[in-house]
Amino acid sequence: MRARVYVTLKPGVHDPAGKAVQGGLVSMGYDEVRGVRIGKFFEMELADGESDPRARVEEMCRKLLANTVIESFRVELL
Amino acid sequence: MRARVYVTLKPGVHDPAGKAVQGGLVSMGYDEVRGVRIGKFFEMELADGESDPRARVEEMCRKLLANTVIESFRVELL
Amino acid sequence: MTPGADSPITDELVQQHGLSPDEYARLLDVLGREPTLVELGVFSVMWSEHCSYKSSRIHLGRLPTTGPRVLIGPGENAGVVDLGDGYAACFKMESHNHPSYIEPYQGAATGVGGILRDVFTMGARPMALMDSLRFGRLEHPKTRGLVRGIVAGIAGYGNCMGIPTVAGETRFDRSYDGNCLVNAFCCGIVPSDRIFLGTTGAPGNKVFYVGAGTGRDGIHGATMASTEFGEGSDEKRPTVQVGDPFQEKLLLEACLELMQGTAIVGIQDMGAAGLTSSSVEMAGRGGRGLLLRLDQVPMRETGMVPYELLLSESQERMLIVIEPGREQEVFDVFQKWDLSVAEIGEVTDDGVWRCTWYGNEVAAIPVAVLTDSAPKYDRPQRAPAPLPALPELVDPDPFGRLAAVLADPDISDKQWVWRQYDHQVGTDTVVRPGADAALVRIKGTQKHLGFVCDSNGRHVYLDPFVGTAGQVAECARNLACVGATPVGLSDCMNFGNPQKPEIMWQFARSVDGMAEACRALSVPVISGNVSLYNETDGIGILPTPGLAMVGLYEGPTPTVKARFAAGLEVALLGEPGVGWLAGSVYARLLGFDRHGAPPPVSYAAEDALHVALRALIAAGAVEVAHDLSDGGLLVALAECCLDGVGGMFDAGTDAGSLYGEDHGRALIAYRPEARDAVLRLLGSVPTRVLGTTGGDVLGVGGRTIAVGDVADAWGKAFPDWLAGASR
Amino acid sequence: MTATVAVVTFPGSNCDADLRHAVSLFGMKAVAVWHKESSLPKVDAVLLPGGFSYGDYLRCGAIARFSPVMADVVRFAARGGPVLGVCNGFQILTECGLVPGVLLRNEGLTFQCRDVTLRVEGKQTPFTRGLVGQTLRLPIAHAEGNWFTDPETLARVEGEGQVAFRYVGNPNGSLNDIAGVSNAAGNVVGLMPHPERYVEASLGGVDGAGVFRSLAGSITNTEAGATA
Ligand SMILES: Nc1ncnc2c1ncn2[C@@H]1O[C@H](COP(=O)(O)OP(=O)(O)O)[C@@H](O)[C@H]1O
Ligand SMILES: [Mg+2]
Repeated sequence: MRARVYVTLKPGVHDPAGKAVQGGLVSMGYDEVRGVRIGKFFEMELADGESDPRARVEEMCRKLLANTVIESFRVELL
Repeated sequence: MRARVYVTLKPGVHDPAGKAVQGGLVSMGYDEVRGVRIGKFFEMELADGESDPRARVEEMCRKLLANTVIESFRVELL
Repeated sequence: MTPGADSPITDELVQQHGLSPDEYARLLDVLGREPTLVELGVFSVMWSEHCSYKSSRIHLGRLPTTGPRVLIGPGENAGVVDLGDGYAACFKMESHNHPSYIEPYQGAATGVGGILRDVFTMGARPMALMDSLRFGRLEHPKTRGLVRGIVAGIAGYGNCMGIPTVAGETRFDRSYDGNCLVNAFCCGIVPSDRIFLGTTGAPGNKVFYVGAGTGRDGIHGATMASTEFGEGSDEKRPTVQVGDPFQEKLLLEACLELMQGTAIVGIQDMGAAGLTSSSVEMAGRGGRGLLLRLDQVPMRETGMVPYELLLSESQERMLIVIEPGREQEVFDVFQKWDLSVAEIGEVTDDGVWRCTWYGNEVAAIPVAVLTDSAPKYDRPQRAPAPLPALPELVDPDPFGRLAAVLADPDISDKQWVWRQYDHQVGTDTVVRPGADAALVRIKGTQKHLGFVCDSNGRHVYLDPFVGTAGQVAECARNLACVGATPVGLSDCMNFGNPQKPEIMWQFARSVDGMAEACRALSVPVISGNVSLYNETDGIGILPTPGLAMVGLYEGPTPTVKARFAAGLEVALLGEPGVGWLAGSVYARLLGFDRHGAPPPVSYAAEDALHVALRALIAAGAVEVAHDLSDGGLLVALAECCLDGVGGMFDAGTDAGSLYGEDHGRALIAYRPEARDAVLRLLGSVPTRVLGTTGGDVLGVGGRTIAVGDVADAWGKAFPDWLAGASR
Repeated sequence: MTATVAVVTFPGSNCDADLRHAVSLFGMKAVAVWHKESSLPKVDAVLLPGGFSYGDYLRCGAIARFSPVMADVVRFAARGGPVLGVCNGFQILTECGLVPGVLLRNEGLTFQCRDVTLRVEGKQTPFTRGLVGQTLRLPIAHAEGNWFTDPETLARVEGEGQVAFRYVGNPNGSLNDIAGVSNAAGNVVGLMPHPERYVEASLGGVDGAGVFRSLAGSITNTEAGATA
């Protein structure tokens, strides 16, 4: 089975890279870009057999994939 | 309006970070993790008024957000 | 797409594999039968320009490659020179031009990864990196993105590996618009009695594969690097290799750990043309055959076939040959470091390179056919039409042009680049980037190595022989300015299409100029690399022999600097020169960059100057030493003022005196009370006292400029240009 | 008895040898500890070096935090043992929560290798004894040294004297110019600049020496104390 995990910065956390991308887009003429936030996106291939795969993946997120001080996450199972 | 852009490595392109994360998860006891690929994820805030916002965002992807040599992208408008 | 394994060998297939009809005929002749598709792939990379040096080999033989210190010359992964007391320096420079143009970050990063492997393959722990970069015009739309990506790629790889990048160069010319150059250099330290070679030992020895798994990266990269770019070459992009410096750091530590023992017979990195060229080269050096069981190769992707496994350029991999019975030692070390390790074959006695795939033979080629029978060309040469002479330059105010010269992209401050490189990791960097040469100590000894890379395509274009000789002299001069004596040179010959007689002429003349200067200055060429076909749509780059020279300084760490302090007397050493403006930055600024002849070199005068500089520095007699090169005397003086201390100098007023780029000169500054000692050490070296340092203006020939303005002109040009747009 | 200091090597550490070299210059004995060890040897202090553990992939320090030896480092810290994380070591300490905050990408987005000026502040720690109030010049070499935290934690860190080092001239955008922080007890310190790079004059400076002298001094003073 497969899982997708989206990790995004919590509101209020600085995102220097996102700011730079926005500035870059505006200077390239895409004035409509008002804000950019950059997150991470994981595609995971999981072996079957876990009784509660969502719980397992959420645990992985809390422990490793996201730093919950600054990031939040969302899990999608496919 | 808002747009979400997902940028992922093209199939076959080596993903060292994904491999390191997979190794980390397995050594933490999540043996079910067979593979991890890491992508980027942009949340964009766009001013209204463009006649074809999707085309604009796709152009931004080709020019800046994705490195089309090794990455592909997907755009979602919200 | 990988062609099916049993496709018939058509003319089209042959052409796609970069072999000319003549070369294919030769292949049929030496092999004595039609090759399989897998074998055709193998020939295509082994006979490519990149691996076989078919256009350059006959010329490289003219370089001086021996000397009392040379332990290993060209022919191995890197050259090695003896430093005394059981230490040896192992170094090489290599190009990664084409991959970096296609994917700047990964191309440059994997260039660094490749050169590091060449050095630690020999048993050396890398201690310093350098990078020599060439880009197109600032106003070219691709230049900014290439600069950003390439610098980030070098930083990304070198910093992660923990090897300091201590020197380099970054230059610009319109001829590089469609062909940037990325030459990476690495030097490591190896015990002189524990140097490892890429060889096989006796039949029955085991072949191990270690490092990262093999994927489909860079298939046909070696062939790609040997063909001209043109319309549509962006389509070749998916062959890009992706580097993993983390894996390479583990590979480095694991290899050095295994090298502590005695299990290894031979070791060879997999660079361009991966498993094929590494195994063939080892077999060739060992004079043996080799059997590879391709199904045993660790794979990163599913469904890979022999053709792909043999041609993949996946990074961070090595081949190791050990004696039978030592297998467990290899497994133990590489498993400790979480790296792939597999026994994939053995050394044989029949001189044939064989590959099997689940028991079936898929390739069987005599090793000599792949190596010695590779084509070698003495390509036609023709001197190009003579260049126009440099006209009389009309300039009412040469001094007033200083700010513009300092802001020239070749001269201006490149901190933006080298601040992104960790240049201190390892805690041995004594002289950092920004000086004439870097100086790195060897812990626990009084030995220090000096590093410099220099090339001047402007001069080489005007006259490849004289221009290249001048570069050799300049490298040695730079080393002398940090007190070091040259011990060896590595070179990267970046040229255009060798099938054009004018390009071949440039190449041959450049080799001869290098050879003459290296003989005259006693600098052996111990390693190097050739990169041809640096052309886009028929427009070639300036001929660019990238030179990297290494020097040795023994003694207490020298204190000499490249910037003035107040109260010092400043002298110009060397023949005053004639004010040679042809080929200079100044002439280019006035629009005459392809005119005239480059400045000549006097080896005797150079040598006397270098000897004197080294003596002055070893004696601690001078506070400052700085060589004269791009921009001439006025620029050298201005650069010495960048710490905020100026001075009043008598250095002429005409353009030739101020900006001439004559060779054989350097500036020194010393405390006035040291004058007698300095003059004694200088002996017969021509010396002219120019003035005294102090104050916050630079004055020359009655004209002045605030040192703050000097610093602004020099310091702001490059970052301002980079900030000019986001990509 | 010679003070013994563990320097942990993670896969990808690259300043471990530099730290051991610096430690040995100040009369202490440095022992290399492999990250896969399940426990620390008997030592008086633990140093986590700079580098790129696990390639700094995902987030700096995120994977190294789960190395087997780290559980014992956490126990050592809980017993009051002195622990210092430099650069990547600091990032690892934040990931395992031994010191507050996180280290984001530099404001300028690029790796920066250069000298910075720092003020030593806050409570006395084993690494800043006698240094508080001084100004030091030390090198940085990082791409992710932009310290950040939420407002409550920031208020606590500032209020309790947990800011150990503050930049004079912020090189990376870090909140309140913070370059290094300690835990509440003061025995665990993380900082981005590299004191081990400036302990010999020929390499450009000696302002890092104070950190190692402080450690040597505090170990002698607490012999058989908290570090049991
Ligand atoms: N211009 C040159 N000058 C001296 N030696 C050279 C030159 N070009 C190549 N060599 C030598 O030829 C050998 C093959 O080089 P190369 O193919 O670049 O090595 P690798 O297989 O590691 O990429 C090396 O030993 C190299 O030092
Ligand atoms: Mg090699």
